[in-house]
Amino acid sequence: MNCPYLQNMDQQSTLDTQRLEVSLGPQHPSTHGVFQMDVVLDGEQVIRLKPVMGYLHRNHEKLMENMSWLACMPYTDRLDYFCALANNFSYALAVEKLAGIEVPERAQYLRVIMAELTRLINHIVLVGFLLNDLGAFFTPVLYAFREREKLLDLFEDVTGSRMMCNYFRFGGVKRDVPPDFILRVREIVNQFPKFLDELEELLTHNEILLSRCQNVGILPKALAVNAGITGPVLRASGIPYDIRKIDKYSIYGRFKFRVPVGEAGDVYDRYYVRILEMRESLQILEQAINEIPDGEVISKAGAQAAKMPRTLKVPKGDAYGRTEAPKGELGFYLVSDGSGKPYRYHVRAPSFINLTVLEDMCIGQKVADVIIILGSIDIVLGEVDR
Amino acid sequence: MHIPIDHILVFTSILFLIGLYGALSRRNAVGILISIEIMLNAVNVNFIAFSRSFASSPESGQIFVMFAIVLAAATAAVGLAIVLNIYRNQKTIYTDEIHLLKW
Amino acid sequence: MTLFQFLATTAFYAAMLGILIAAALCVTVRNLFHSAVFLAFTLIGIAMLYFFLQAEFIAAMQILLYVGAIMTLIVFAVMLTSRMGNPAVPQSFKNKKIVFLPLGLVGFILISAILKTPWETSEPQTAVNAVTLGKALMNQYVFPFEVVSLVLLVALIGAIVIARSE
Amino acid sequence: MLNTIDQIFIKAKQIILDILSPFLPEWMMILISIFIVIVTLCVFGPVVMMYLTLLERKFIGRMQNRYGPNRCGIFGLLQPLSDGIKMFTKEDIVPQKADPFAHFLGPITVIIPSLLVFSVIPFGRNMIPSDLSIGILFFFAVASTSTLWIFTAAWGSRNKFSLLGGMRAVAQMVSYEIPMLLSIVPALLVVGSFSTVAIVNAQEGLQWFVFTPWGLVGFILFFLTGVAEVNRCPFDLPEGESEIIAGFHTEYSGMKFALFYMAEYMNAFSVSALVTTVYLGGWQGPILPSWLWFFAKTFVLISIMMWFRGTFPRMRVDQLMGFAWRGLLPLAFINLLAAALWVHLSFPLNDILSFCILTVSVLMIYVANRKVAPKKRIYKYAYE
Amino acid sequence: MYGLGVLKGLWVTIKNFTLSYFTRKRLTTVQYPEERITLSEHARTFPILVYDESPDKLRCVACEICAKECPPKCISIVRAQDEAGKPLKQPKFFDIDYSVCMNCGICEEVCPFDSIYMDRQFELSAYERSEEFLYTKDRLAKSAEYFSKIRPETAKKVEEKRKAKEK
Repeated sequence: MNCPYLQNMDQQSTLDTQRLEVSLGPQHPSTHGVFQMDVVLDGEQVIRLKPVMGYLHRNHEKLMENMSWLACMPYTDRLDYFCALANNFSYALAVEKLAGIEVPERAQYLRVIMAELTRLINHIVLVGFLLNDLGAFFTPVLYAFREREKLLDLFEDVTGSRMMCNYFRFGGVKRDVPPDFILRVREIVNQFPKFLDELEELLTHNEILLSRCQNVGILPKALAVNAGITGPVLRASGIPYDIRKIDKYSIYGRFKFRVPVGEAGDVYDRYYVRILEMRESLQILEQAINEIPDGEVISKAGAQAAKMPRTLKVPKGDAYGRTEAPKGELGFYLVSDGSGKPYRYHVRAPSFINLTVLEDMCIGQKVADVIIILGSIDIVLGEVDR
Repeated sequence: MHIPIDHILVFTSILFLIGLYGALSRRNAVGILISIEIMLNAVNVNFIAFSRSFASSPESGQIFVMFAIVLAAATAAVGLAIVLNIYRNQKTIYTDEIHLLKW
Repeated sequence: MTLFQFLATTAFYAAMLGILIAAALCVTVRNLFHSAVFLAFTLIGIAMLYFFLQAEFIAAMQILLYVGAIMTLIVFAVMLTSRMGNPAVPQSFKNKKIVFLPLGLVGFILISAILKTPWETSEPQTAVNAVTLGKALMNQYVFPFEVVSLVLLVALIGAIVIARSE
Repeated sequence: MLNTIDQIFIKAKQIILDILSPFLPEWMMILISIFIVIVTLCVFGPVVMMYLTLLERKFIGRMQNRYGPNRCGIFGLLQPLSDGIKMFTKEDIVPQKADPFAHFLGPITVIIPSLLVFSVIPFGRNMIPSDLSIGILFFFAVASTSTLWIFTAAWGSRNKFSLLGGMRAVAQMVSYEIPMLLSIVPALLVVGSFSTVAIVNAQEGLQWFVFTPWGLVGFILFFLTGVAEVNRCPFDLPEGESEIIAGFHTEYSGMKFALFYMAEYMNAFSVSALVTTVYLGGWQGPILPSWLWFFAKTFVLISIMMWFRGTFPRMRVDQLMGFAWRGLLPLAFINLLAAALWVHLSFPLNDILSFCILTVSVLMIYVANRKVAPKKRIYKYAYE
Repeated sequence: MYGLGVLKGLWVTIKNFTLSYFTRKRLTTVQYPEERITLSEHARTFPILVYDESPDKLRCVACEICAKECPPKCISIVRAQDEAGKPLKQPKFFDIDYSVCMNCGICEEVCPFDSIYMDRQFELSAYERSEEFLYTKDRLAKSAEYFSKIRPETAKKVEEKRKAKEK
């Protein structure tokens, strides 16, 4: 395995065991997609680790420069393919900020409900795959998938497709929800805590999990802030930074919910903070279902822009819309020269930025820990490579 | 199952000689240790063969073999530890290249 | 000479032949790891011999201690001291022919002495099972038993101290 | 009537011998009787393995709220057959860099101990392939060689992941062999002989060793170390899929991989068979035929192993070693002491004394490992 | 106590095992080819063209709005002409490359003449990629009855709108 980057390594001085240069990936069973890590091992200890990315680069940002504003929307589903609606949300916010389109009340509530349901899906799937990296033979993943199916069926009825939803439009959402939507969301919200309790009973106090995850891959507070980490990884290191509370974008200001914060910043904290976040999302969903008003689902200008996308006039200028996506702060920086096509379209992908600290967390850990540290950061290659 | 004793003795002496040949002709220290193990085993077979047909108390041969096995384990452990230490400092375990008394 | 005895003796001689071949290979083969594996085969062959000589406990001891423990030690030593995938360096001295001279001499003397002496073999007594061995160990050989455990302890500590990396 | 069912296999063998005896010379008959036993074992081993894989996939499937394989055959009963055919037809690739001799040797030598070990297990009343006077010791001697063969397989395939897997396998097996041997010694102490038949006879009626205090601790110890020795779930580090792909059998495909796969399941079967023989009274049981009792108990133990596989994450290398050296080994020594006391004292006193010795020692070990044991955490909330 | 978490984990899996024999909630497999999940009203896969009476009289008037608006540009339309070369109000060729289409549903939204809608047929495997997935006009055409069968509400709304427009 000749890893070019590691070639200039000095020959090892004392022999304890030979220095192994192992490249984990790109087709490695547990790197969540095509992601390669060149790891220098001394026995089981990791001395140096270099992530190699770009295998899934699809030229997303350049592609958007000759698409109309509406045509970009279905492509945002493909960024973080686990939570399509969260990507739609921040892209819609950015364009609305740029074009100054208002969103009616009912659409705001529908957007919040959809975003929080996506957060549930993302967190349970992450917990499942983290346990799968630890070695639990697919049991937590399949429990998570059992719950996820219910949510995906709901998405299929509302948006038309299970994962590639393409449901948000500038000024609201594409179409109103089926009549029994509120009933089904209420049923999911009531039944989800029971599932979470069962999952916690299986995992949280499991001694093997405790000993494998505690004090592993510690991310100190200072490093987390300097590296620009956002999302549950940052909150697990002890910094209560949640864009829903800071920006209070859309109508998050009306809901009362708490933000869980860890203190050690290791893999166990990142795992448990996400479980607590799921419980908070359920609170938001509870309040959102009770208060959702009736009324139109998309504003007059929005509907007209959706029907005839050519007529959408986006004035010259730039805007940065950001939301608290399940993986962190997902931001869209859009520059418009008034020509109906974005002049510049940049995505601030949380997984990509959270990945920069992977080496600092992995130095000194064992090979088995590198895999679960990577799993705990929760990266999706669609968003990392764009 | 009557096996004349001298057949076994001839066999063990040949085995001993093979071990001796390995010990003398090998350059690699671990190779020498392997050949010494063969020689030790040849001796053990002798013990068992004799104890079966001569000894007044038949189990004395077997006890000797047990002690021999245990001591072989001890020598192997210490021998390999020394070889490892030599390899760490000298980067070689070829006996003809290890000629510095102090490094 | 019932068939059973005929089968047993042929098996015995076959085992002896097999051991000699494995030992010869173990000593001559260039790759050190192969010689370690052939050593394992010789040890298992010798354990089979012990079974034929009705020393079952010793045979089990041989497999358990030699192949289970000492071979693992040797294989680890082989792995630690040879770079993975290094070219096979000639394992033996250039002028290894010279070794055959003393070997032939010693061999000739030894084997001729064995064949000449008249071994009056008495009939083998009852088979020795683990119980008599245990009693002998605890009554007659209790002192060497304790001393051997001490020797093992010293060897263990010595090996750890020498092989410990600073 | 019950006795005939109990001895049905022996009678069947006798019938076959009687049919053949007029035609063949006398010395041939001995060979035939040995040959029948060997053939049944060599057929019984792989068949058990095939249906253990199916049982495991269905059992774990149901644990994960899904059906197990149910497409080939009625309830998926032909699934092992199709797996076997797939294994046969898959091309068996030898990596170019691999050392052909060791790579070829790996699977053969791994399968031999797992088959040899069956010869010592008493499947039913006088249904033991070969009653060696050193039964248990033979089992451990052969099982301990598998460490070496796993390492040859790992070293032979010249690939970094399998080397890591090989090193882990050797380290794990060496450090779990000692508690395993020590957890058996109390039973041998009480019975006084190595032969498995003697051990089973000593557990007459319902006096299984597991009901004695030292027996319970010995059973748990032996079962845990058995699971570790066989590289099955919480200890399946050598082929930790998520980290080092498939550990020591990464570079094997086709029939060679099938041999590794078969060896793993046969080892699991033989270890649980030995646990039933030593601690759960082998084939001792009230009314049912002896071999049925034996298979029922072994089946329960194997399903516990599969239950572990469906639930637990994997332990890391150093935790695995710590668990063995700090947890199981001291307990094994103390268990030996308690069993010795139990043997020498009379009935009421020995149970009480050994019971309190063991509970005190378990608590002491637990306290000694407190600082290592992970602690539970409480989490604060911002924006109350 | 140290070992409690491990035992609780075992309890959860064995509970799931036993319950899977009783409640459907704990056994969620749908045996695909035999049992099928009924797709909902708005489920969308690939676009189709709707016609009223006969397949060659499509509702589509070849205005090419959907071709312009389609993000991956997988629709290609050629307008029909009568002998004198005057462009007619229906397409001569209307191809959708199903292997490029990412079933986003934008063409359905922007079509002013309710002629292109999203079908729900997803078992479309074929042996050969280039020709087989390039759906021509006649393969795309589907009758209005088929459309109202798969999407009853939208078909009803479209009918009312068309009647209102005719009056």
